[in-house]
Amino acid sequence: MSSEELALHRQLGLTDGELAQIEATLGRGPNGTELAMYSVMWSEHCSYKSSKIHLRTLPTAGPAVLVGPGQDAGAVDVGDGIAVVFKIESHSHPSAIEPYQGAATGVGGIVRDIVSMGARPVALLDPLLFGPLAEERNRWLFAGVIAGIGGYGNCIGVPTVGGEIRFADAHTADPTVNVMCVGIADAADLITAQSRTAQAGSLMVLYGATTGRDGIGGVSVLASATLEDGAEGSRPSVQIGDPFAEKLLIEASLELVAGGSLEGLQDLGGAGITCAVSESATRAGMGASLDLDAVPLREPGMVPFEILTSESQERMLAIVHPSKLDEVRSVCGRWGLTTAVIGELTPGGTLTVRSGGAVVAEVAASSLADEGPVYDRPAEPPTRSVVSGEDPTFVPFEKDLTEAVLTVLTAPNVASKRWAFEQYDRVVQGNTIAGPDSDAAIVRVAGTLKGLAVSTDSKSRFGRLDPFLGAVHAVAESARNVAVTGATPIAITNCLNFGNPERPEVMWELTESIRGIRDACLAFETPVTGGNVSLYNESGGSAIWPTPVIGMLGLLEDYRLRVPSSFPRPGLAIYLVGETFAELGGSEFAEAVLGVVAGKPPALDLSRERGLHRFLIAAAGGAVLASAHDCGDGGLVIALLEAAIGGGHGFAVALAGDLPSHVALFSESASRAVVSVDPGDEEALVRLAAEHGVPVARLGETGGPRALVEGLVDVPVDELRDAWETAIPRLLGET
Amino acid sequence: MTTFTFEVLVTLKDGLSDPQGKAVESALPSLGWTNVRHVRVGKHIELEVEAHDEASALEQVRGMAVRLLSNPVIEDYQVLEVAPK
Amino acid sequence: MTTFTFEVLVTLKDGLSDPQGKAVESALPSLGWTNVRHVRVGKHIELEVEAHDEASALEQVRGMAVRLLSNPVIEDYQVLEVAPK
Amino acid sequence: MSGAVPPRVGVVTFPGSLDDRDALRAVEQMGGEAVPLWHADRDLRAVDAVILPGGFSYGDYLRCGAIARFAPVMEPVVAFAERGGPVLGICNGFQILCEAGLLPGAMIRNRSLRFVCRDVWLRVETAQSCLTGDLTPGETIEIPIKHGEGQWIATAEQLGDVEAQGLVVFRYASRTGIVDDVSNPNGATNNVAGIRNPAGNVVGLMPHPEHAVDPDVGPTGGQPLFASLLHVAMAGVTG
Ligand SMILES: Nc1ncnc2c1ncn2[C@@H]1O[C@H](COP(=O)(O)OP(=O)(O)O)[C@@H](O)[C@H]1O
Ligand SMILES: [Mg+2]
Repeated sequence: MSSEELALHRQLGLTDGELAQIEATLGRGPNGTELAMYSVMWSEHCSYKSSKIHLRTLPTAGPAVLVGPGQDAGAVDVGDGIAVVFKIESHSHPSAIEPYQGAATGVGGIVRDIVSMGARPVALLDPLLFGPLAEERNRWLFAGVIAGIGGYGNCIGVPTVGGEIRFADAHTADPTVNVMCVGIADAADLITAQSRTAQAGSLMVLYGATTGRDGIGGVSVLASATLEDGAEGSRPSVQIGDPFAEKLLIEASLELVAGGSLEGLQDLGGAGITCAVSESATRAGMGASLDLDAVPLREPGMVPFEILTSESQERMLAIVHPSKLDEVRSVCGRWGLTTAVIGELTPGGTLTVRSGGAVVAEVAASSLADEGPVYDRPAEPPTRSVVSGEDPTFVPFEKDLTEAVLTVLTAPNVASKRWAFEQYDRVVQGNTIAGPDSDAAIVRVAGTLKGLAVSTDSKSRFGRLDPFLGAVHAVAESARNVAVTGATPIAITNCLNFGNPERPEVMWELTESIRGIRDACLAFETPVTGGNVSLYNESGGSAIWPTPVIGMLGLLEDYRLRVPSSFPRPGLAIYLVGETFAELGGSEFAEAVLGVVAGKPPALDLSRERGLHRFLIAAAGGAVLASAHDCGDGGLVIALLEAAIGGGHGFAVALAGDLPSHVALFSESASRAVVSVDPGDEEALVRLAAEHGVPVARLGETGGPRALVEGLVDVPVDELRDAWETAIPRLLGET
Repeated sequence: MTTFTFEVLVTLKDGLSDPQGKAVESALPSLGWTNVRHVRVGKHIELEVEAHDEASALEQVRGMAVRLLSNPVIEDYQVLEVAPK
Repeated sequence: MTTFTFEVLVTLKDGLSDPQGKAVESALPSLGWTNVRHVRVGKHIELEVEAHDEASALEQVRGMAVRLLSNPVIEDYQVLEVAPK
Repeated sequence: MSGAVPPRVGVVTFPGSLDDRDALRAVEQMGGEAVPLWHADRDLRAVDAVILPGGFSYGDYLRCGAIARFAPVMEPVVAFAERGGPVLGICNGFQILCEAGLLPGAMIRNRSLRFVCRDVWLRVETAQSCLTGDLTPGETIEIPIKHGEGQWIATAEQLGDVEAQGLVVFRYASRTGIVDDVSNPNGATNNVAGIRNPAGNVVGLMPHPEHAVDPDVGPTGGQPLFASLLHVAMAGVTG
């Protein structure tokens, strides 16, 4: 090993220790092509080397779980032979460079993960965090990401039914762009490592788009070693999404799955062919022989490492028994897709790569896919006190409450996101029972009465102050959002968005967050079926807020019993379910009105929270509730206003208790919901609440044109709606 | 002040896939043209600038091309002056 | 057979409103350019044709422009040959 | 449609069609027999009406509908339309009909330059079309739109013809039928949301009536439109 090669592995992002591990595995030094393969497969992104040992602590088992973490996407059984496949993924880094294409290709990637399990994608949700819209670059990122998600999702015919948009300074340099996809499959058709029996001699068929030089990213340093200078510019790091090609890919893949033509199916995402081939072989317990000359290329002169690591979009790899090859070709041909047999599975575990007749790489497939480095990185709480400054809960507030209400209502985190979600097709496929304005989106399972309730939530402002509690709140809120519709939370996926794990403080945030997810998921019996980890979201030593994003899946056995989040008519009794405490730490009020992110986030008692969910589900099942809306950012008053604006009905309520007025209105105490019931159902509501040990308090009634909180707030609902809906367009300079 | 007319051509950088070009290329054979290759679709922007002189006008249009009309991460641009009619 | 390279410019007919052109025009002042008028956004299509001679190549490209690359109801086109490099 | 054999309504799937299944389902829900048609076939399978559905045929990369209009299936569709057969183009299907020259005008990017998905109100302008035979001019219906390039435009001359001949079938309007700029979601000339050919058997519209027949998932303004179409289809192709 010469010193130049040593330099090369470091340039490729591999440590000296990792190089030694590669050498030990191979029993020799790697050549450049092999080094490239290890570098992409052992990257943080593909190997989860910093998070793996911590992810193992998450609860993953449950009676409904069909597929847990470790495959392209998790799957749960929702009864009647129906499997729901779902996963969330981040595309933050590409979106920061080119927001439209970055977000668009993010949608494409997660959709292929769902398809590769044999499921039809039926819903997309996109949780997003940006820096404040006052800055031009943030507006550009925001508009570009939204347009990109819509541009791709709309064109492939998968409705975007939900998500989340939040703003924080810490996300200015590094916006967080996550996309969740939900799919439905016949449980019998699910493509899992166990379900298909690939064998030696089975063919690897690459189909879809051609392979170009895009997305080679960090590995492109190899180019200077292998190509003449100046070739660098020909390696774009940004990819252009082709949603039309993706749509064809979806249809062709699902036709192949339904026809039983496949032994395995794998999307091509991070690490391209290297990842797809090594994982396919490893899952089948085999090796593979791969012929790069057979890969259809988009550009001339591509060298082996480029073909192996290209992240060109809209490609899939099928494992096909030779007897089924014609069938595969004909289905793909019908959808206008090219197919190429690029190799076959072989006995033993070796992956042999040929180019121009010569062997260019020869490694153990599993050493790429499964045996990457695993780190237990040091984690230390920060020395600074995160709970800086005075807790806003105890700061006296003397100013005008109506003004404060309007400030919080029009704060970008709370304001209507209509400007964004109107750019998404939420109706295609014809199963969207509730879309983006609902606490949880509801998509019915075609041909049944089942409804899938899905919500994505992050609580990074809480997480900033206490990462453990922030994660617990994120899981609780996502479960609550599902439960207010009447659905039972059944499982989660999650995306862990953090800074540089080599900094002990970030590592501490990560481990605390995972601990929070674990505790909450255990308490709610919602196992983790998969997820994604996005690290190094930081610039100049300043990281994004710890942002675990939870994607919760819930089930309604009869979607006709779903509960809307807005007041549907006048004359209903309004109740607060749960209790309000003096908890303004990390609240929207503190940030929007007082201008501080400080204090202690609200406490969260997991068994109380669970009790609330159970109560909501029982009340919905008994058709007791006319509406139910969770109390989240902005507290009780915002929950009331949103329910009024959405339904177009005012209300008159009075707040009892001895909390200071602003605390009563804005406290973000957990485990609460605002519900409305027909007067005839009040008794049933109170009885059910008692049965579940959940406190309820009657606040008042719906009706009239005004939002009236006795002695505190009195504003016409139309005025509130206008302020709420125009807030984001105004920040974008559009009204 | 004089009015100058410019055309700005914005094209995808080489090496990036061009779904639009691909769509055109694969539609042509069914119309009888099997002899067409390397179709690339870009933008053509025409505009008029008021400026003291040509050099300043050109410089300004270049500025617009970089900042607004193209996305330098994925696109190249070319500025052409159109002879006054 | 020889390969000829052409550019086809497709522009909206005069008098039709051009939302993209308007968007560019209204974005420019906030970037400091208040001196730009009549922005029109069209398409620029580059392609290579194999043909026996230039005249036949040109005729074919005109055919593509009329039938596929432009919509004659609302658009005009122009075909330009690119000098071989 | 009680008793009688239901009319056969074909829905064409182009590469990139998205609302084809939804249109098929709407036909069934409204009592017709849904017949899937494939872009590469030259066979209309003896249908009594044809729907070109919404979506992004061929990605809509060049111009919406520009490539789909050359699909093999379009030959019999055009012949069917010329014989007086009812043909409905929804969204992308509308764009295809314009590109094919079966309907006047063209669609360009929305004036906001953004895709827009929302429920809108339409004022019915004429009952002289295969889609509005059961409705009364002046009536309003609620239907979702979802498109990025739905701004209908035409040259001054075409526009004059369209208005003089009463070819506008729907205009974007308020709930009470007022046609104004606030109700116009995309900048369409004269708030045009849908038009017909002079005979009335060919209709195109940007809104999606197939997403407005099931009250569980949206408004129901599409119901009378499908009912009208099925009545015309039932009467059989004249000629
Ligand atoms: N935060 C997480 N929680 C649970 N499982 C995770 C998490 N992050 C990643 N995983 C699991 O690790 C595996 C590899 O993830 P990934 O590399 O993103 O898959 P793919 O390449 O198919 O997109 C997946 O099965 C995924 O579900
Ligand atoms: Mg995968």
